[in-house]
Order: sequence, then C-alpha cells, then structure tokens
Amino acid sequence: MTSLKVVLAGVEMENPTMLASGIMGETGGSLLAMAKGGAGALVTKSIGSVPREGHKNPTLVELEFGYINAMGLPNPGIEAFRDEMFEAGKAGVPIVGSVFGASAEEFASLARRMQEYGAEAVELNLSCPHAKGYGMEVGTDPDVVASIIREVKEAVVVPVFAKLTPNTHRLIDVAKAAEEAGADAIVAINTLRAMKIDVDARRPMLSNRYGGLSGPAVRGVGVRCVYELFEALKIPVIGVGGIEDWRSALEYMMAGAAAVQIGSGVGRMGPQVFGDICSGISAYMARNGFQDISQVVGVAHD
Amino acid sequence: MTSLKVVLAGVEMENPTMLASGIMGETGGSLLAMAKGGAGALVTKSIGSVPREGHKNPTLVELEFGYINAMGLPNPGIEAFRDEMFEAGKAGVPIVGSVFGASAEEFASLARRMQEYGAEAVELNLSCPHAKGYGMEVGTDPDVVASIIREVKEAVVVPVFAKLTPNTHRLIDVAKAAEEAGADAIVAINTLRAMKIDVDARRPMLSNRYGGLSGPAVRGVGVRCVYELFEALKIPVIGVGGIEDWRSALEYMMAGAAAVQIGSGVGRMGPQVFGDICSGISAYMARNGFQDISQVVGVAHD
Amino acid sequence: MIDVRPASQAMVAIVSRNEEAKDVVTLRFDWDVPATPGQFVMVWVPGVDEVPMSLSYLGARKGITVKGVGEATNALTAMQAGGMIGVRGPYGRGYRILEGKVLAVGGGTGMASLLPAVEAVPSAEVHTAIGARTEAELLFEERAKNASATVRVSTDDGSRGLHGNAVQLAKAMMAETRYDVVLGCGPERMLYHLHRLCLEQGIPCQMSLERYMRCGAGLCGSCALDGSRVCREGPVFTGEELKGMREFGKQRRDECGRRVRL
Amino acid sequence: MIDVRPASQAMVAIVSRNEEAKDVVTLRFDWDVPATPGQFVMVWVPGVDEVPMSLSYLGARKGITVKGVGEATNALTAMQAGGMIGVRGPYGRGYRILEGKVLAVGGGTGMASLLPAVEAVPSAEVHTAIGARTEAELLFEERAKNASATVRVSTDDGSRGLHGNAVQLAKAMMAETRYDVVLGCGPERMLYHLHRLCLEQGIPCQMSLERYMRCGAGLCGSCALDGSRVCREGPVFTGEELKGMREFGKQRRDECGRRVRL
Ligand SMILES: Cc1cc2nc3c(=O)[nH]c(=O)nc-3n(C[C@H](O)[C@H](O)[C@H](O)COP(=O)(O)OP(=O)(O)OC[C@H]3O[C@@H](n4cnc5c(N)ncnc54)[C@H](O)[C@@H]3O)c2cc1C
Ligand SMILES: Cc1cc2nc3c(=O)[nH]c(=O)nc-3n(C[C@H](O)[C@H](O)[C@H](O)COP(=O)(O)OP(=O)(O)OC[C@H]3O[C@@H](n4cnc5c(N)ncnc54)[C@H](O)[C@@H]3O)c2cc1C
Ligand SMILES: Cc1cc2nc3c(=O)[nH]c(=O)nc-3n(C[C@H](O)[C@H](O)[C@H](O)COP(=O)(O)O)c2cc1C
Ligand SMILES: Cc1cc2nc3c(=O)[nH]c(=O)nc-3n(C[C@H](O)[C@H](O)[C@H](O)COP(=O)(O)O)c2cc1C
Ligand code: FES
Ligand code: FES
Repeated sequence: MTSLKVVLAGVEMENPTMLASGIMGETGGSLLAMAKGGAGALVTKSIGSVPREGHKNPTLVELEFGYINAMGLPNPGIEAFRDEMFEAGKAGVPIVGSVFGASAEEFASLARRMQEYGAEAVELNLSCPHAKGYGMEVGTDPDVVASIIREVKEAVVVPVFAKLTPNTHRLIDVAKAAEEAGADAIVAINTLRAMKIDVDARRPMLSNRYGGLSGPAVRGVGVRCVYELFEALKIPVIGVGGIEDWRSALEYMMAGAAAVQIGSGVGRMGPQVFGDICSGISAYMARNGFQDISQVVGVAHD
Repeated sequence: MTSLKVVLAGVEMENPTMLASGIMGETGGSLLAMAKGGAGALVTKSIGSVPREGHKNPTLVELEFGYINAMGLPNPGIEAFRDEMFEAGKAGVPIVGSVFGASAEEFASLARRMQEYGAEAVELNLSCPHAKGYGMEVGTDPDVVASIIREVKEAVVVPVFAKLTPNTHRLIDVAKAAEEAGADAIVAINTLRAMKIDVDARRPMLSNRYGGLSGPAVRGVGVRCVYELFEALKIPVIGVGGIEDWRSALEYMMAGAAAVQIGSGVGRMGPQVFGDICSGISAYMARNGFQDISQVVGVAHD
Repeated sequence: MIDVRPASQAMVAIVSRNEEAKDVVTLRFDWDVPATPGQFVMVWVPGVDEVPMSLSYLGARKGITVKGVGEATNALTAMQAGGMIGVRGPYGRGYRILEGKVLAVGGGTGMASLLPAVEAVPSAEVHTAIGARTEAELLFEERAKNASATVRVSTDDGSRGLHGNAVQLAKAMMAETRYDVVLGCGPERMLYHLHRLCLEQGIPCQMSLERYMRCGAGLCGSCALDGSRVCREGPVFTGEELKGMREFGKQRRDECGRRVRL
Repeated sequence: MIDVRPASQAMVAIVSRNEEAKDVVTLRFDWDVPATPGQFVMVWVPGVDEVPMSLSYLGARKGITVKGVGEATNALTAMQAGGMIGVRGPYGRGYRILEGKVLAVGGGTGMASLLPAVEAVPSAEVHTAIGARTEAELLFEERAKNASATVRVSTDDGSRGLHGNAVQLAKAMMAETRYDVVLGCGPERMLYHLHRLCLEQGIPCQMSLERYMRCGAGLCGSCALDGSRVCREGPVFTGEELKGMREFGKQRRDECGRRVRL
C-alpha cells in the first residue's frame, strides 16, 4: 500500500494536494466543496483587515493555457470571515488562513485572528502582482519580508507559510531571508505579472489593466522556482502554478515540493481535480515501487 | 492603401516583423530563408568572440503552448560569422547583429565587428537566462547595463538595441538606465527562466536543467513589459514573446511596440509567419481605417 | 481531461436592437460558438463593466435581452446597431434534457434564459407561464406563443391575465395539467416558492439562478451558493440539488463576499 | 493555423532488442502516435544525450535501428528490453506519396528510414538496392525481400552481391528497369552521386539527409542546409529541391555552426 500522508511543517494532511489561495476560498460552503473534491488541506482566499470589493470587472481573461486575473483581493474582511472559517472547519481537513496586509503589524494581527478562528497554519500573501501597495512590492525586498515574518512569528504559534512572487530575480534571497526570520515553509509561485489587450477594443481587457498569469503557462517557471528553492533552503517548499493532473503534481514534488497547491486547475478540471491527482499519484507510486510520498520529494535533484 | 513601413531608430524596414535572435539566425542561408518568409528585418543568432558548442542535448522541450530551450548560445564565433553576414546581406533587408559578451569591452568589440560586416544595427543580448556568466546576471543591474551600452555606443555608429530580461522586478530601472546611456531601442522580452522535469525519467529534461520559456505561454508577460516600457521610455520598444499571428503582433504594437520580433512562431507556424502576419495586419488596418502602421503603436494606452 | 473547454472570447458588432418592453432591449450579434439553452455569457462594455447575461437566442446569430438597472445594463440598452461589445463564454450548465410535458415559468428578464429551452421542446409538449409587474413589462409573449401549446400571463397589477404572480399562475396551470417537469427563471423569491410548489406536488423542476459573478469561469468563488458555483454547476439547478441548499432563496453574497439577506 | 502540431514526448520502455548486424541494433517500443515513412524522432538517453533517429518501424509498436558510433548510439545499442528511453516527435517531412515503379536505394543505417517507405508501396512495384561495406554489415535484407519484387545487394569488398557501391548497383538496376521514382537514404556522398545519376536519367528522386540537430523542431537552425531546415522541410528532399542547394553533398555544419567540408 502506498501512503500519501504528509506532515507539512507540523500540519498533518491526508494527501499533498492543497487548494491554492483565491480560488473558491472565500466562503465556508465553497471551502467545504473543495474538501469534498479531495483536497488534503485548504488555503483560504487572502483576507485583509476590512471588507474590500476588489477591482471592477473584467477581472478575468481566459487563455487556452491559463488565465490572467486581476481580482484585486476582494474579501469580506477578517471580522466577517469568522463565520466562514467556522463552517469550513466542518470539513475535517486543515485550513490554512491566507492574509495580506500593508505592514508587518497588519499581517501579524490578521494572522492572530486566523489562528483564533482555527487555522492550522497561516499563509502570508507577499506576492499579489496586481493590487497596488500590497504584495509584490513587498515580496521583492528581503528585509521587508524578514520583518513581516518575525512580527507574525511572534504573534502566532501555528506554522507560518510565506508565499512569494516569481516576478523578481531575487526569489532566493527573499526566501532565505524568510527562512532565517522563522518562516516554516515557502509557497511558490504566485502569478506572473501580465496583460491582455483586445485588438478590436484596442485596450487592455482587465479593468485593472495589469493582472496575474496562472495555469499551465506558468508551470515551467514554478517548477524552476521550486527546484531552486529546494536547493537553497532547509524548510519545506510548497509548489503551485499550473498543476492540474498527477504528472504536473509529481513534477513539482520531484523538483522538491513537499506539497502542492492547485488554483487554476479547479477552474479547468473541476473540484474533483484533487482526488484525481491523488489517484494518479498512487497509481504511479505503485507502478514504480514507492511506498511513501515523501520518497518522491526532490528526486529530480542529483 | 495601408503602409506597413517602419523606421526604427533610423533603420528602414518594409514592415514591422523581425526575426528574433536565436531562431534560424546562425547561417546566411537560413537568414535568407526568413527574409523570403517576409521578415522586415533579421536579427542574427547571438554571436560571441569565440566558437561555442553550446549545451549538450537535450536542448529543447516542446510544450503545447511554447518551448523551453537551453541552447547555451552555440555560435561559430565572430570571425567565422563574417561569411554568414555576407551571404545574409543579399536578402536586401536590414540585418541586426546580435552579440553577447562577458564584459563591456567584449560587447563593444563584437558590436564593432558586426558593424563592419554590414549590420544596420546591433542588438545586445543582456538577458539569456541559461548561460552562466552571460546574460541575466548582467541584465538585472542598471549600472552594469549602462556601462555596457556606453562602451558600445562609443564603438559603433549604427543604432544599439538593448535586449532585456523579464526575470526581474527591475525591468523599468534597467531600461531607463539603458536609455540614459544612449540605447536607441529596447527589445523585450527574452525567455522566462523555467524547467521541465520528466516524471518517468525523474530528472530535468534539459541537459542544462534550466532553460528559457518562450511562445504563447509568455505572451501576456511580454505584452505587459512592453506596455510598461512604453510608458516609461522615450526610445522605441521592440516587442517579442509569443507572437505568431496578426492578432498577437497587433497586441504588442497597441501596447507600444514600434516593431515586433518572432522566434517560437517560426517553429510553430513556419517561415511564412512573417508574411502572414503582415497580410493580417494590413487587412485589419483597412477594415479599421488606419493608413499607417505607426497609428496603431501604443493605442491601448489612454 | 479538461472539464470544460476554455471559453471563446470576441468583440462582436451589434447587428440588431429590439425594444422588447419598457427598459428591456434585445441585442443580436453574430458569434458562431455552440451553446445550450440556459447558458450565459460575460458581456463586456469596454470602459464600463462586464456582466453576466443569459443567451436569449442561440444559433449562429446569438442574442441577449437586457433590462437596464444600472451602469452596465443601461449602457447596453442604449447601444445601437454597429456598436461593439465583448462576449466570452458560453458558460455554465443550462437546462437538462427535457422529456414529456413541460411547464416553463418566467418572471421578468428570466424569460430570456427560458425561451431557448421552450423552443428546444416540441411545441405541443410545452406550456408557458409569463409573469410581469404590468402589461407594459411583459416579455416575449409572441415568441412564446410560437413555441408553446399554451401561453398564459399574470401581472402583479392585473393589467393583463391573472391578477397575481407567476407562481400563482403556475399553480393554477398545474391544477389543470399534469406536467413532467417545471422550468423556472426569474427573481429568486419567485423561484423559491415555485420550487416549494413543485416539491409539494412531487414534480421535478429546474431553476436558473443568479449570483454576483466575477470570473464566470468557476475559479474565483464569488458566485458561491452553498458549495456550488452558480457559474459552473449552475446557473440551472435541479429541484433535487436545490433541496439541499441552505442559501437558496435566503441569502446571497455582495461584491466583498459578505452574506446579504435576499 | 499552426503549421505542425506540437510533437509528442514520452519515456517509453524497450520491449524488444534485435541485433541486425555488427554494432547495429533495433529497439522496439510502444508509442502510438501517427508517423509517416521517413520521419524521425529525437531519442533521449537520460544523462547521456539526445540524438535524431529515423523510425524504422511505424505503427503502434515503433522501432529505431541504431548503429553504435559514439556515446549516445553506443548507449542505445547496449540497451536491453525493459530499459527506458525518451522519444519526442515524430518530426520532419518524410517520403512524398509514391506512385508507379519505385527503386529504393539504401546504404548502411539508411535502410532504417527507407524500409517503412518500401513497405508502404505495393510489393510488386518496388525494387530495393542495399549497399554495405561487407556482408556482415548488410541490413534488413529479409525484411526488404518480404516487401519488394526484387532485392539486390552490393558490398564494397565484394563479399556479397555486386562488388561496388550502392550507386553502381542502382545504375545497373536502372539500366534494366524504367523506374518512376528513386528513393535514397545513406551517406551523403552516396546520395550526391545517386542524385546526379537520377538527374542524368531524368528520373524523379527523393533523398533523406542528415545534419547536426539540436531542437529537431524547426527552431534553432543548427540543421540548416542552404535555407532549409533538414528537421522540418526535410529530412527527405526531392531531387528538384536538392538541385538548387549549394551545400548538398559538399558541406555541413559542426556543433558551433561552422562550415565543415563533407
Ligand atoms: C447567470 C446570470 C444571467 C443573467 N441574465 C440576465 C439577462 O438575461 N438579462 C438581464 O437583464 N440581466 C441578467 N442578469 C443580471 C445582470 O447581470 C445584472 O442586472 C447586471 O449585472 C447589473 O449590472 P449594472 O452595472 O447594470 O448594475 P449595477 O448597478 O452594477 O448592479 C445592479 C445589481 O445587479 C447585480 N449585479 C451587478 N453586477 C453583477 C455581476 N457581475 N454579476 C451578477 N450580478 C450583478 C447586483 O445584484 C447588483 O446589485 C443575469 C445575471 C446572472 C448571474
Ligand atoms: C534525421 C536523422 C536520422 C538519423 N537516423 C539514424 C538511424 O536511423 N540510425 C542511426 O544509427 N543513426 C541515425 N542518425 C545519425 C545519428 O543521429 C548519429 O549517429 C548520432 O547522433 C551519433 O551520436 P553519438 O553520441 O553516438 O556520437 P557522437 O560521437 O556524438 O557523434 C558522431 C557523429 O554523429 C553525428 N551527430 C552527433 N550528434 C548528432 C545530432 N544531434 N544530430 C545529428 N548528427 C549528430 C555527428 O556527425 C558526429 O560527428 C540520424 C541522423 C539524422 C540527422
Ligand atoms: C482567480 C485567482 C485569484 C487568486 N487570488 C489569490 C489570493 O487571494 N491570494 C494568493 O496568495 N494568491 C491568489 N492567487 C494565486 C494562486 O493562489 C496561485 O498562486 C496562482 O494562480 C498559480 O497557481 P495556479 O496555476 O494553480 O492557478 C489567485 C489566482 C487566481 C487565478
Ligand atoms: C531556440 C531559441 C534560441 C534562442 N536564442 C537566443 C539568442 O541567441 N539570443 C537572444 O537574444 N535570444 C534568444 N532567444 C530568445 C528569443 O529571441 C525570444 O526573445 C524569446 O524566445 C521570446 O520570443 P518568442 O516567444 O517569439 O520565441 C532564443 C529563443 C529560442 C526559442
Ligand atoms: S463567478 Fe463563479 S466562480 Fe467566479
Ligand atoms: S534542429 Fe533545430 S532547426 Fe532543425
């Protein structure tokens, strides 16, 4: 028998597939549905201090090989999110509370609330490429990232995941700074800053003009980041970007991901994508004589 | 009648489509074939001071929506390239000599040779993401880029194009430094650093492990870069990344590209891709009442 | 296997504009992509907004029927032939295959979604109930007549047909005829009562719902109804599916994802 | 429209290994992708190299026939059943549709590319000429016999058949029979002379060539032959196409892209 069980920075998961932040993670009901689809853990939508409408539509461009989105971090605010966490908790799978803020203090206070709500870990969105003042600007500076992590680590006892942007040549520096500051895992990657122009409308399609590219188009970039991070870090890496079947999940795990997150794949394949990936991985492991999923992590390194 | 003529930093082109560097640009014969396909200008393979074998195979991964390559800058060296330039010159379309080097002096001396060989412009490859010591490390530092440009500008009279990497959050800083140092145009983007792992072989597929992602997958990133550069710079921007039909070419031009380069599109669509794009653009212009191609440049900005 | 093929996206020119009733306009455009009754598209008015709209005409020349209620819909109803809009989709799961005797119950612009379903059934088999506030707001009565054995009408103010709402009209019709399935599209309170009526009478039903939509493509979760995505598992749900939903008829989400009472 | 569909890529297990002649081994593997006679694949030996190989068997169970000449090919010929290799492709333009009487001329491992073409033609219509240095290096004689009306052989040392090379053999056969087309695959000097022979005699021909290949996919230009990509417009070229090529039979490029005399 093959085991897919993963203990990720202390968080026990039945399998290594996690729901990525921002996809079906805004309501308790939708989080429950993703658990039903087979996810081993659920990351919530990134939540801020106050309710936020996000950008005006259009907020999504569909491509043949992915999406460009600029949701603009819509969310009900941390206060209202209590009820959603309560409902999502019924799923019986670990919930990771994702938060975004404009200062170390804001990150810390949001993280504390998530812990109160029962989050088994918090994920810091240091990397959203299309919401001004939040995210990418922050996520490219190792010192800023380190100070945020330190502040959050002091505020909570649950593990802290740092989600980083690939839109920089300093990814490794930033990740090392996060590790030194006490981060328990690194999540990579968030979306790539991108734009789609409609030549008939003669303008960018997204109301925010800029958005983030996700889906199969970014898979090669994500795998590369995870591979580099695995070599540079001691803490676990969580891989995300274009995963939508067992092969792409294993590609990330062989690059060094201890677990994987799936975002766009939920849109392209449906919520059963988690279960499908797990069966595919089990079958692969059985065929290839692997007993435990941890055995595949990082095998692509020599 | 619609006109596709472009004068790009002084270089006169019959149309705005150019062959991108590294694709069918290593021999005189193949450059001629691209001219026959309808290209308005031809950028050579990036040439160095001495012959170079490049990386061992595998050097290419094909994806449904692009390629990941790690050729490793194979080239016959600047001395042997004289004959190829001589032959390519018969095409009657402007040739842009692409060069790479490890120092400002090397770039300058290579550029001078290209000018001698009849190049109507030189393109500096400041951005190859997979050849150690060349390229990306250089292309993320504004000061280093500026000093290379200054040195090259002193060495040649033909226009100097700086080709930049998108693998950084400092693209605009680097481009501005290039502009101030005298660059005549910016070329964006080179490939995105990426990796492909084969889960059956359990290892990276490229012999160099890391490679560069190109083709439709990177189009959104390239369009975004060109859009940002157009707002930040006075010198023209040349767009490249995932262009393979008239729509994607116009997308770049509306974002602000004065001309476009096509690389992966030659593999996916064939050498007639240049002519096909031009007819498509002409038809679009006629339908929409544009007389001159310059009228579409940057129209997606408000 | 990819669950649904990526949507099509295009700018299309309006080829005709027809005023159906007060503030309600049908816009037709040529867009030759396959679609089934009950599916919707995201309609982009460049510079204004992008909003979900049911397809009121399928086939190569598609149509939407818009009621002006705010910025985007007013921009759409003001649009003339030759104007350009962006469409992406079609999205969602429409009405399931229909067999036997059908009662279609539409309130307001709900008729837009319903008529392609009515037209997909042999006309001898389908009866249509149209509800509106007043006679002036009645939608698609002629078109429904061409496609149904019987069309009956209700108005809230009694200016035409039954003085009452569409659910009361449906109840009257269900007393006369035994239907095999009831289809509903309109305001959610109406659908809530129609659903209860069908449950009571043990008749299968299908209802098309609305929620706030951002992506339209099953990604963002802003259209969540309990654990379902209205844009993907819906907008048409079966009575069975709706039975288990605690939010149906009671609660929706605003743009921030906060719960709002219906 | 995309010119060619993206290639397939897979790791496949060797299901059988057959020694065809000295240092020449055929490896079969299950890989069910469409391919035409004369196409090739890029074969990856993980940790070693990736090299182009003609498909010597088409159909669902494909095959390559490898002559050990260096690191990659020696690794391949040493491979046993159960071993894994990577394949991507199929690439290139194979033999054009053949009609009438065919003469197939193969030298060395050139037979690998040629036999699927021979087998695609009614056997009554095809004659095959096989050249080798010595009898021990003769390839696919049996297989050719099963698929051709006549098979004749030449060896450089006279140990079997005509004492001479494949072009001399072909010339002899062309003196006896009027062929509608001549196919050739083998060393380029041989093909060069075969091509000249066909031109002299006014017989259409098709030749499969080799150049140094990196991408195999028509991108990098390392396989350039004049203005053509051997991996895309070739590896099979018609006599007409070859007529205009100055480099054919004279010059190739090394790994750096430098001209090298053949
Ligand atoms: C699946 C579906 C099918 C629909 N079909 C039709 C139709 O055929 N004809 C028609 O007239 N209307 C239809 N609607 C409703 C239509 O989308 C809204 O009337 C429109 O979005 C209002 O936008 P506005 O800018 O004009 O008004 P606003 O002033 O912006 O909003 C008015 C109200 O419309 C709703 N709304 C606004 N934006 C959205 C959005 N992005 N998604 C969902 N609701 C929104 C909210 O309840 C809001 O309070 C449909 C909605 C859905 C979800
Ligand atoms: C379209 C095509 C079809 C071929 N079909 C067959 C076949 O069916 N059977 C067979 O045995 N051989 C075939 N070859 C030749 C085969 O690819 C070379 O023998 C092989 O690449 C040698 O690699 P090596 O590492 O063993 O030897 P090395 O010592 O690396 O090289 C020996 C010689 O092989 C050639 N070579 C090396 N690498 C390449 C490369 N990437 N592309 C092209 N040539 C190369 C060079 O001329 C080199 O000098 C084919 C070549 C091409 C281009
Ligand atoms: C619609 C959408 C919304 C997203 N919202 C968030 C978010 O709120 N917080 C966050 O950290 N990442 C967000 N992301 C990024 C994803 O979590 C993920 O990092 C990225 O999409 C790459 O993974 P994928 O290819 O599996 O989608 C969002 C992505 C999409 C497509
Ligand atoms: C096989 C290959 C080789 C390349 N070699 C070079 C090179 O030598 N110099 C360079 O500046 N860019 C090189 N590039 C990058 C391209 O010029 C181009 O910037 C990039 O591929 C994005 O454009 P595309 O999507 O049209 O291919 C190469 C790209 C490919 C695919
Ligand atoms: S609108 Fe339904 S999931 Fe986004
Ligand atoms: S091998 Fe790269 S173009 Fe032919």
